[in-house]
Amino acid sequence: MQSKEALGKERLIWMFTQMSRIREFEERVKRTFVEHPGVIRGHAHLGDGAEASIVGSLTARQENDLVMPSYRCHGYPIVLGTDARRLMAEIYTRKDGICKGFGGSMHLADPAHHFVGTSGIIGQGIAHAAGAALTAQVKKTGQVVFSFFGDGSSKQGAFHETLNLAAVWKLPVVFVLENNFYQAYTHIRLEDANFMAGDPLSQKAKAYSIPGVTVDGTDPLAVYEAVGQAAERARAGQGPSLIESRFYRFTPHGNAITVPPVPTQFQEHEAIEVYGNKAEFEAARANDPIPKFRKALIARGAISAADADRIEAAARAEMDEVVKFALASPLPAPEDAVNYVWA
Amino acid sequence: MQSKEALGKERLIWMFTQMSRIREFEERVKRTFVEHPGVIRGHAHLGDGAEASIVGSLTARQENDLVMPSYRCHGYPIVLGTDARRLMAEIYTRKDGICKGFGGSMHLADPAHHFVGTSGIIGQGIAHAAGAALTAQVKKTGQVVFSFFGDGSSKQGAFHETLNLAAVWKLPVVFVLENNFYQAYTHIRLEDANFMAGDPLSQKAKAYSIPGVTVDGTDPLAVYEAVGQAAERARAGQGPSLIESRFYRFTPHGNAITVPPVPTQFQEHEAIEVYGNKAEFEAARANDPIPKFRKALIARGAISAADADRIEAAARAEMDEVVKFALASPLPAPEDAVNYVWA
Amino acid sequence: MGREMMFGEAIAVAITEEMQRDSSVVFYGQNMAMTDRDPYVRKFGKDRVRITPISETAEMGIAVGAAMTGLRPIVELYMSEFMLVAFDEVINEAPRMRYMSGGQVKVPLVFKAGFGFAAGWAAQHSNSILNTMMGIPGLKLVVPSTSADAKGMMKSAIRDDNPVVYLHHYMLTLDKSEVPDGDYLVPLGVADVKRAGTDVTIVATAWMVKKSLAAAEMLAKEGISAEVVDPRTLAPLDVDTIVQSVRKTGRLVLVDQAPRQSSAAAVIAGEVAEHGFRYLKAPVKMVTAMDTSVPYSAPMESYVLPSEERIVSAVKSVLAAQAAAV
Amino acid sequence: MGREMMFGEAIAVAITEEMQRDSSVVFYGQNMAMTDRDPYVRKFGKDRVRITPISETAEMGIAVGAAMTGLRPIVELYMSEFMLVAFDEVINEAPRMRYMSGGQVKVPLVFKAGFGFAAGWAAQHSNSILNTMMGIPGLKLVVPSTSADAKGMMKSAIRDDNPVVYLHHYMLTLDKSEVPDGDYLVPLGVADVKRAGTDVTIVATAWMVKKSLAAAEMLAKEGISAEVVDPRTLAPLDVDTIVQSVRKTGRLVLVDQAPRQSSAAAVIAGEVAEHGFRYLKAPVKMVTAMDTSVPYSAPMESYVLPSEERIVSAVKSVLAAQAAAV
Ligand SMILES: Cc1ncc(C[n+]2csc(CCOP(=O)(O)OP(=O)(O)O)c2C)c(N)n1
Ligand SMILES: Cc1ncc(C[n+]2csc(CCOP(=O)(O)OP(=O)(O)O)c2C)c(N)n1
Ligand SMILES: [Mg+2]
Ligand SMILES: [Mg+2]
Repeated sequence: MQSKEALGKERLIWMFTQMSRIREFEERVKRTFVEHPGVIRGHAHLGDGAEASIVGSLTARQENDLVMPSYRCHGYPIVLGTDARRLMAEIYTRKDGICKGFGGSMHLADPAHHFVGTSGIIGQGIAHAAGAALTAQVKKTGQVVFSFFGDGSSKQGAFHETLNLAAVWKLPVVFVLENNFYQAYTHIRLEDANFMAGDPLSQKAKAYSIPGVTVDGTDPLAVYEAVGQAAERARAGQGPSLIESRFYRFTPHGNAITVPPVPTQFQEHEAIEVYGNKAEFEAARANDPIPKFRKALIARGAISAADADRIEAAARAEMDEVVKFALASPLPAPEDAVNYVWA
Repeated sequence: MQSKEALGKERLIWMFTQMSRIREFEERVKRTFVEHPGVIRGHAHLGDGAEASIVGSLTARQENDLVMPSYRCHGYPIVLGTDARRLMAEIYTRKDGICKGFGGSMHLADPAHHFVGTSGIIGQGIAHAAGAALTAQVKKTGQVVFSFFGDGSSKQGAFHETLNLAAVWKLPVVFVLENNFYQAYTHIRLEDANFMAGDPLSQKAKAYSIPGVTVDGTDPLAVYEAVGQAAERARAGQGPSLIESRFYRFTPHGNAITVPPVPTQFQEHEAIEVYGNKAEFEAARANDPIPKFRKALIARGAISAADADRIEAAARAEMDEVVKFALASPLPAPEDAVNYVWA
Repeated sequence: MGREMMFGEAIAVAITEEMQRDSSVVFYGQNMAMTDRDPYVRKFGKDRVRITPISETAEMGIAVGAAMTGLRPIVELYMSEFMLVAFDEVINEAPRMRYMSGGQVKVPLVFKAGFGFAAGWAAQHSNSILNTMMGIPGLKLVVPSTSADAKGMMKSAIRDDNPVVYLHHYMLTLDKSEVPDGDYLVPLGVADVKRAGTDVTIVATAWMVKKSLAAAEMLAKEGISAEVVDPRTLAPLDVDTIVQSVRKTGRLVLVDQAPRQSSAAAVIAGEVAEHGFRYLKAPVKMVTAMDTSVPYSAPMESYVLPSEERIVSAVKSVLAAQAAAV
Repeated sequence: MGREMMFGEAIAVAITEEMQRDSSVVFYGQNMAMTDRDPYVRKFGKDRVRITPISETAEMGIAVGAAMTGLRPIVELYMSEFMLVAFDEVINEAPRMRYMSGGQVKVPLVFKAGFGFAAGWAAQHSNSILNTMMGIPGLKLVVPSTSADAKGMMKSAIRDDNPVVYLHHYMLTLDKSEVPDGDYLVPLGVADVKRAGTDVTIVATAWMVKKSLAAAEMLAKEGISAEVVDPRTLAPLDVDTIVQSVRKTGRLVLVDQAPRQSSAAAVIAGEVAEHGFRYLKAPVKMVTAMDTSVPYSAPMESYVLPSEERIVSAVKSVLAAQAAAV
């Protein structure tokens, strides 16, 4: 793989573009709760704050490598080339949705773009990702599978069982533990024994004798390098690795859980809402990965400020279009519901 | 706690006595399949080979400390003071059984002797043991809980979830991972990522930032010391530890699984039966913990050869009696079955 | 005397009262008791009220071990489906320990979870898996539909010496109704006639009780008198009260949020086919979810779930049906 | 033409044939394929035939992911209860993925497990949890009772594009019966009349089919003609064949190894109460396990499980019963 220093200008611009697109998409999702109440149902989970980690990871992908995130899954398909209009239409419960209105925000899927599907149940997607890696191994496709899940999910039995078995079978999978310091409303210091002891969560890798690395998830190039090395290892038949990518999510866990017809929205971040810790939240916001990367790219001479502005403006324009498309898309017919039960 | 060097003669003799009693009991169970076919039903799992580990561990107990092993559970209650006649009667499906014929070999329980109960489902007993430790913690009883489970069981999600939560809550529990190198017919080299990499299984403790120690499970004094230190730590409110105790089981996993009326017995050990590795089996047998401890005690001057003989003879005589009692005990009445469904 | 309470509030009051009454009751789960300001923590301290990681096997398994040794744990599991990752603890551990030990131990605990959230949560979070916990010897299953039942049955569940699964329907959370004051207990295993009637028996649970009562109201306007029976406890099931109602009305409609063959309704219909057959003047009729998962989009979601209209037309169809045997 | 085969052997033959036929079929589980001498390993290699640790969540979860991406995994789970530690994968993952994706993926896999081992395995290993897997949209449940069905349905299960739970009854493992030669397939979702009769319909599954056939033999000696219907596939359930049989006989006895309200029998009785009511001349009657866990000791174990005698007397009672509606 290319070192992060060797990444070409075009690639770097691509990275910045994808980060901007994710951010703008998620902003639109959040605003929809205010501007079009009722249009999004159920529970939506946003990836703002995760952009560097998502895009850095996926920069390490090769053509045909598969991606399996958790229910917090809007960002990945945006990078993979899924039509963002159809993603938003799905979140808006529409017929043109990528899953025709059957799945919603937690259950996006676009296998044609290497995004196999997600589970809303904690930890299970980790095993599913290893399963996709089994397919790659048995069919000798050369694919690597990128598995994404949260810090909270690493306390589920599925994590443990899957990492051991993936190590035993040397499956071509990279496990990216996205440590955003919260599982729903719970701060990680209340639930993770490693964290409480001052140890990194990547130390969990020792239980499976696989490489474990902790990386700054607000730096897309650092993430690219760590995930890239793990992907190379996986592709070479040496088995899985665990990457702990640390970043902060900027929005609360999900829109508030209410009973219809009580309207739902995003509240304040748990740091403030639950723990009254404004300082933590503001420090994280000050370390926003997008302006940081923008600055780094300009410093590196990969991009001018004007170009960066244009990219951001294009992302905004695209996502305005996306919202328009999704709002205009019709609802599914009631009777559509009987489809797709059986293959 | 006393160091192993400081253990008094009486205690050492007690240890040797308990080891001998377990061995003789298990020999009787095994012989029953030959001498009284049909008297034992279902699946029985023996602890021969584990005596040093069991007794060494329980030597570290204080009055009122609780014990929660897996379905391979004959040895522990023998040490704890349960009437061995009623244990055997249970295994023999009799009314005088410790569980009145409801539980059988896999599900012995004698809460009056601090043996709370067992589960036949892999890994679940680890969580139950932590639950008993929660009771001790909330009620401030000062008790420590001794949790025993196999190497195979450490690959179950319950192990992972429980060890993390026990560490987070600093529960007073000692996790003794009994590594006998087999899970049923599967050699550990086929299923444990640590073992395959040449690492000890106690390394799994790193995933929970708790102490992890590997100890020679054929040396009861070494086990006593390792488990004792962990118990002290637990009692002091510092939380759980993981002890990997390595020993070999001398009998196959369980009696062969057959369909009635085809008779069932113990076959050859898996090392030979499955893997054709007679050398492994014989090396382990040559390292039998009971004659080894006998020799060590005699060398230490704790016991004479004649005393040791007497102890072994007494264990034999006791277990002859035990078999007689159990054989003479009546079967439960069919209608007894409707009892104990509801509390 | 009593006062109006929201369903969710009634549950909280019950837990609080029982924790006050009995210091062996502990309460824990994910995303609760996060700070010292939590009302339970303030009242009962951090030993008895705890937060857990996302570890349902450990959460429920620890409850089983704690119950065996003298605590009475309440585990907050949020959504019934989350129990599935550790379902062994629910149906193969908690209810078996007493029996296997020949009566030496008991396992008094409450697994509390919401269910049936028909509000766009889609296929994995909107299920009604009640049937999977019926008929398990040693396990009780409580499913209240009113604030009074919610309180009275939670108190009974906590005091019960057996493992109890307590499921509250999300769509009822904010519903207000009167709850008697004081130490109000509702016995487990006793069905309740939520509306008396003479022409047809409707058996329904949780949110479906509300829908059935609304349907009964619509039917009353057409002169049809429907009796609505709420089993309240699905295990043990009060077959007798249901059969007595059928004896009176001769007709039975069962309403259930689950797909037909995974519904509690089917099990109840089976019981009536044996014990109430001679009273039936028409085939029983089940109004259940369609045989699909629950889809995300609103028009599809409401299409697959039972509606008041479908209940009304089912009642009319059993009233129109011919009397039995050919 | 065919040959006599043991039930267990018939399953192995089916798996072998399908693995030969389709290289995307893989087969793995605990305590299998331990050495290179294993017959499956010898035939299909270590890539397609594997041994796993005791990690049901990973085993089944990996199968779901593998099935979504192009393999057709068969997971050997040994005992149906072991699925419970990871039951979410069975009822909330495998059957939901296709629906949630709006038909973009399919999940062709087989979860294979034994069940009902009434031979002293006691409360946690002797269960019959069939009902928990019925009526789940997207999930098939196959429970054969003869060697021919065992083979033909395993082959169909492997070829099916949906997740299929395949449960084989341990007590039948060594039973021998004729299996047709060649590429013998039994369609999923079609019940089979195992014995034709005119006086009463007995519906039973797996080991209970064997017991019911023996009971039918005893009844025949007394001049009573019993029809024994084996649903074979409990999901989707072939209600039609059962109702047609009841139409002919007018009487229904259901035999099931589970306790009554956790039995498949109750669900089937519920369906007949709706769809077959007009043909019933007497109440249906369920012969199930008693409402206890399965005890260890033999006299108690056989007391709680259905026996041929209890089937015979149930048949006699429905024959004696009065015709329906009062
Ligand atoms: C088995 C299970 N238990 C609980 C939940 C509820 N739940 C949904 S998201 C979530 C938090 C997950 O946190 P984390 O893994 O850190 O991911 P993040 O949301 O921070 O990306 C929880 C507890 C669930 N979906 N499944
Ligand atoms: C969840 C579950 N899966 C599988 C089994 C079947 N099983 C019973 S004992 C056993 C082997 C356990 O091995 P280990 O934990 O090493 O303990 P040992 O028998 O060696 O003491 C297995 C797989 C089970 N009881 N529960
Ligand atoms: Mg998180
Ligand atoms: Mg072992």
